[in-house]
Amino acid sequence: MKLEKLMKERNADLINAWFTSLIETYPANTSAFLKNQKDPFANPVGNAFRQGFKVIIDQIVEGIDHQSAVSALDPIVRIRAVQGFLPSQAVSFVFSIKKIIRQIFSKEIRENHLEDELTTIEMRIDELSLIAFNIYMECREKVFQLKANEVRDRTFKALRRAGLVCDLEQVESDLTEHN
Amino acid sequence: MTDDLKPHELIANIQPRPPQTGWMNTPAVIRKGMFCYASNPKSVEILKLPNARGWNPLEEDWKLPKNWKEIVFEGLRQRLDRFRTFKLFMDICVRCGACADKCHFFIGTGDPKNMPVLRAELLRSVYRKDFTAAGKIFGTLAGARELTLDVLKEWWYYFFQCTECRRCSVFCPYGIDTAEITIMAREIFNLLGLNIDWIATPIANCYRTGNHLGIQPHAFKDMIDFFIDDIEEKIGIRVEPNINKKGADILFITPSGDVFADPGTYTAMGYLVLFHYLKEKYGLDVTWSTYASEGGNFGFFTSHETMKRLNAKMYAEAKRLGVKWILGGECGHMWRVIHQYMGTMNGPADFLEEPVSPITGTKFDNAKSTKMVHIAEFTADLIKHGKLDLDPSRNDNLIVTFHDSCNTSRGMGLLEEPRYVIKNVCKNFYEMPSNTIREQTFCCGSGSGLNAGENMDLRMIGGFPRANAVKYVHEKHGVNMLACICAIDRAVLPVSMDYWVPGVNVTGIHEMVANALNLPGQPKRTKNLRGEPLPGMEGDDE
Amino acid sequence: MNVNYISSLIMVILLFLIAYIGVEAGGLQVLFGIIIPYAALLTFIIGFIYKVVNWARSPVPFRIPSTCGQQKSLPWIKSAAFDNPSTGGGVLVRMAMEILFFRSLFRNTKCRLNEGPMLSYEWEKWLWLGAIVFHYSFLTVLIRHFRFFLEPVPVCFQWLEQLDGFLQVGVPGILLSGFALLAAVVYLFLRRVFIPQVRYISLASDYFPLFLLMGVAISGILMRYITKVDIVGVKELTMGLVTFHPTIPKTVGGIFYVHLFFISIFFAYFPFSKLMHLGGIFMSPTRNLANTNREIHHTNPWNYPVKVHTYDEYEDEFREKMIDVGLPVEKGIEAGTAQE
Amino acid sequence: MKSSRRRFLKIAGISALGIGAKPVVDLFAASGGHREAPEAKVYKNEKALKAKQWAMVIDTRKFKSSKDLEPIIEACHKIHNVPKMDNKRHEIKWIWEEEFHNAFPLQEARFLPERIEHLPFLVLCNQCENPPCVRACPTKATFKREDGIVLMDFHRCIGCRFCMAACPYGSRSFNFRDPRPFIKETNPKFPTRMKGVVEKCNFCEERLAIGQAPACVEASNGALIFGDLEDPGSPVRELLKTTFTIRRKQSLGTSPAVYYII
Amino acid sequence: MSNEKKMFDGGKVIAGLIVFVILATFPFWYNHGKAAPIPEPKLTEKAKTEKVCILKKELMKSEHMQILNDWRNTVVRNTNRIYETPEGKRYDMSLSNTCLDCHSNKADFCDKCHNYVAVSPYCWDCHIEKPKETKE
Repeated sequence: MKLEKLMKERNADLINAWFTSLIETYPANTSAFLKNQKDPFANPVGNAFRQGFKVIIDQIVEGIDHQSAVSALDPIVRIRAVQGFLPSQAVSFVFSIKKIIRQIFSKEIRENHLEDELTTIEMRIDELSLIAFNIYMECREKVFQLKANEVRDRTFKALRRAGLVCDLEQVESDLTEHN
Repeated sequence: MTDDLKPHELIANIQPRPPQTGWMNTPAVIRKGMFCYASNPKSVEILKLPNARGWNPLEEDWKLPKNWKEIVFEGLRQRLDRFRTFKLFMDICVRCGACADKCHFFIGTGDPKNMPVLRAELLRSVYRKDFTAAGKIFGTLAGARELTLDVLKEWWYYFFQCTECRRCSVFCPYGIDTAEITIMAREIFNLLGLNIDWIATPIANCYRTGNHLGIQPHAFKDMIDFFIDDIEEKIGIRVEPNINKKGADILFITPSGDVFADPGTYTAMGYLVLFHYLKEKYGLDVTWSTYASEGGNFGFFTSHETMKRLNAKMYAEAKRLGVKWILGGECGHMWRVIHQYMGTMNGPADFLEEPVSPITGTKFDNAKSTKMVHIAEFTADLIKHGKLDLDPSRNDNLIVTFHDSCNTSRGMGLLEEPRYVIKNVCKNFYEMPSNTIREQTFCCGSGSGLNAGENMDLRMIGGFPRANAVKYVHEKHGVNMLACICAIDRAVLPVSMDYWVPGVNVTGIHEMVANALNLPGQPKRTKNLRGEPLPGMEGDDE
Repeated sequence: MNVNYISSLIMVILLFLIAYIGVEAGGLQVLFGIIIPYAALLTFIIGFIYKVVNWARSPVPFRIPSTCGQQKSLPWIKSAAFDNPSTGGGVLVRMAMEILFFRSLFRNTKCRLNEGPMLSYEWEKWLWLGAIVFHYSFLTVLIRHFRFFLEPVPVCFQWLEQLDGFLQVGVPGILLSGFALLAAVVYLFLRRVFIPQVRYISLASDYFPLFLLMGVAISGILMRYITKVDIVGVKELTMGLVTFHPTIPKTVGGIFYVHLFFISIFFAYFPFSKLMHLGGIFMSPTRNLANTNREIHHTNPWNYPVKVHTYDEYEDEFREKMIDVGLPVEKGIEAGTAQE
Repeated sequence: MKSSRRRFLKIAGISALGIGAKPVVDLFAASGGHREAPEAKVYKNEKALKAKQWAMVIDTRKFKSSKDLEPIIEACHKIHNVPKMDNKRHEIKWIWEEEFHNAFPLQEARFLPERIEHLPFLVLCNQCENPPCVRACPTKATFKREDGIVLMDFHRCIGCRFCMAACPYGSRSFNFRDPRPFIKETNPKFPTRMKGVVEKCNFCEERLAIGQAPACVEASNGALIFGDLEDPGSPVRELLKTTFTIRRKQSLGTSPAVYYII
Repeated sequence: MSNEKKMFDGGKVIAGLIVFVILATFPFWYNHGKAAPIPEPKLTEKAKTEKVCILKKELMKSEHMQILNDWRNTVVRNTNRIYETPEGKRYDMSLSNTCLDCHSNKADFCDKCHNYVAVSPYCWDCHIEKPKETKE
């Protein structure tokens, strides 16, 4: 397929454009840091994004292998799930690759009538976005489960072992109150 | 983001790059998952701290006292007069930006106000306006701004997004320590009754019952008894610890978190096993205390005064029990307090002896004034002198890396002792990348009283740089155990690992010591302290 | 366009115009050549002392060095004598490394994960390099200028100048420090403009000294290499100042007064700005204290007694429960209740 | 003078200041403490000898022994303040004597006529038409003038000695020591050199400029013939037309401008 | 607080400040308030009779180094050796043979200002100072 071949050839451009569009969802001052700091330990966020995108682009081009798609999307979504974004914002980056593909290959698509191929590609992206949403939910559930575990550890275990915790107002009960 | 965005605002937010305004004109948006709940007025009252009241950070009205600005200014003035650090750090920052990308919260959240320099500037701008001539004359041009309610809220939001880990201070050419500025800011909050509950309630508990968790003495005893049974069940030896024993050689104080929550409990059991061994073998008499049953000190996250009030119990109890000196367990901020504050605040402790290990005869000269020794120093010394009978193969199932706690590495320099102990009790040890350990160690993301449940998002994203380095050694060397010497670490790193690097557990080093230690008269060891079969014993479960 | 650096730039241009027009059109040589320099130096010295004394009036209540290496504990563990000093000598070396070599800035390492499992380390050293070049070239330029203030000029000052002018291209000999200073200042400025994080944190008061020094360096370079100035006349003026016999030579033009005015403003501005880090670095408690608090008692001058929860209060509350589980108590139940 | 200032600006890197620099400089320059120096005019000396490529023919037939060379060398070294070093390694030479097999190693036959075998040859900088030393110099201290002389600007020499390595004739010397104490009688009209500088024969360009032939030529009693290689009527060309000459290490392609009649 | 007026680590701070003040005022006490005489270069008889140098005195004072530099380049690179002043007077462009011929009293002429402002141009490393022959 023509578009797939094109995408393979300009793989690096796609990754860069996608990466740029993702980090632009962060404040301007931060995005330069995410973009330029190459040390994976000083800039784990930017690094995780870049690593993941490589695999995802391959997936879009070659067809989706569910397992690899999950493992590539997971590190990205996992980070965005705890950065205080709305769910839509957290996974919106998957959709932005559609726009990028249309922009980068607009001429080729028009001239070679690759709309059908584009549809195939976009369907794969849709599939990825659904996977991303699954991961997002999983992460959020994990966060809540972690919260719940901590509460359980602090109360039930204490009750089990001693049952006699000094009864100042329970911090944990506030959890639901504030929601 | 707040959850009540309108659809068009939502779209605007997905559009690349929000409009840019200078930080002075960008009020903080208090985001869910990123802040801790306000203090419970009951807790504030127990310590008789000012302005106890119920309030909610998400509401417009924080129910501040009418003269809150005066309180802030007077509070600032007093602290400027009392702390050269504060005064100096307000004046000499050149905003070179060396610290900017060193903060785990900035790296994780990407929020520019989490750059240490900007975090400090939030406060400095107000200082300039009201305490410097240049700020009064030139205003914004000199970086000065008016104290408003928005500014106060911004302070509150961001100074409770600093774990006082001091990583920025290492890289600052003038040693400006954001922790010091955060401490001052939090003192000011306390004058206004703006503490968070995750700090306020533990200090109230600690003040009254001796520990953050509010464990009363009899319950504390019950828990120790529970450990005794547990240890007997797992390794077949019944240990007999002392509690509140007068005339013991050494008073042992460790964070109560280890007495309470896994996996800290295994570390606590580790201490019990070690002390049992030392008593059997060398007759060393160590006692625990219920009155001083907390090594940690959340007062440190409140104010210097509160820190002192809570810390006073250590010396008081050592004096009452008539011990020779004090041994401290594995903890981070506890050791920052002991190492850098205790002697000054509540010392000199002339009623104690200069610490000497009764077993090896080693004089702990570095602790001769404060008279409190870190258990990693103590155990490392024992191992060096061959006083412990160790079988490291019992830890062969572990591939270990070591997380330096912020406070012990950057407030003390305790780097080699724990590594020495680990390398002697287990065979597989790998370091994380060098810019994430020792004095450059990354915070767990939940220090300084920010290990609450409601700010889980913040904790996770703040802990990401640390987890990322763990992930690297996990994938490269198969590391499955993250050792640490801090109770907060033991409480929060399992959660962080669970989210970021499943498959890595967390341990204190004395849990590993106890597992490796050959006890006199022990039956064949088949399980470790966690009740898991020892390597090679997986089949022989009876 | 960033209001912070534009306003600073305008300020410096204004200062230039004031001095230039003041001298060339207003004939205010006495003001710009005598009165302002004296006033600036006085402001600098008094302001500096005031600021340092003001800092010194606040005590260092706690010993809180940032430890950047292994502590001195057990004799067989090698301690980091300078990064975590335990003696006065160690502190001295640490401070010297900090002040002379910018040790902490140099610490900026980063490691890079190449494809595959190899890790490589490199130094993120541009800021350090820029800072070192800036400070040392500034110092060299400053010391070089002593030839205008001393008569006879001691040989050591001439040596420095010879060293600085080792690149003998043409006459007048090129003095590298001036260009290095200008380059470093420009670098420090561009860094503030182009690195978004740093631009975000930069205030007008960060740009102002940079522009001012750019002005100083450019006017100095102009005078030496391009427009020329009668330096015998210049020295006549400067010597007049330092010997309290101020004179105004007729042969010295506007650019010199601009140069002098800029540097006067720089010194007068010094004590009221972040430039005071010169004095501050010596007093930074996280760097200038030995890590010996557990070893040597440190006194807090304002340490005041606090209300604590005593053991007696504690036992009074929990005595019964303690006795129930067999914990030793100070007073029996009777004694305890009798008190109440 | 203005143009050279601009060049200086370029060299000094002030242009690094950016586009804004020039108008600022002009402003300052125009309104400096005093007026700009007026444009001055410069000329060549009317008496100066001119050529397209100076060349020299050395008629070795006129030399019998070293004695014949001494006054020539003396004449050159004296006016150019060439020091006499005792230490052979520190020796400075502009023009000196060499044996045939050293001067012409590539021409050496198995057996030489006895005359040539012991004949002292006068050697000096060959003022090559294609000089390798010029290419080697990193500061352009050595350059080729429009009249073919390979000249050194001593002010610019940084003593890197690349030119010495590049010159196949050993025509260049390096001042390992301050030469001044080793000059018996200084000629105040010509500068000395300083320590750390390379030097060599300059074809007496300072004499050509005032209409005089090189000192060696003058002192040679007609054994040294000097003239323009490009001028068919010059004495040099006359000789080359009629006599067989060789040049040193011709195969290297440097094209020396000093020819030898054997 | 009772310590309001006190300086902490006063000894060290005062010592540091004394060092600071000494350094900052170094030129004032180094010169003991004595104004050094402004140098007055002496002209040789020959120079006096010439009355005017190649350019005006003020220009020569501030520009002579630049002129020498330009001369050097012109002579060495472009083989031009004659300099014509705006007044139409011609000179051989040579430090050794023109400038030093007139100004043959280095110690009383050149060095006077050079020493005063502590510049040590390297001209005399190569160009030879005239012996005191032109005293007359």
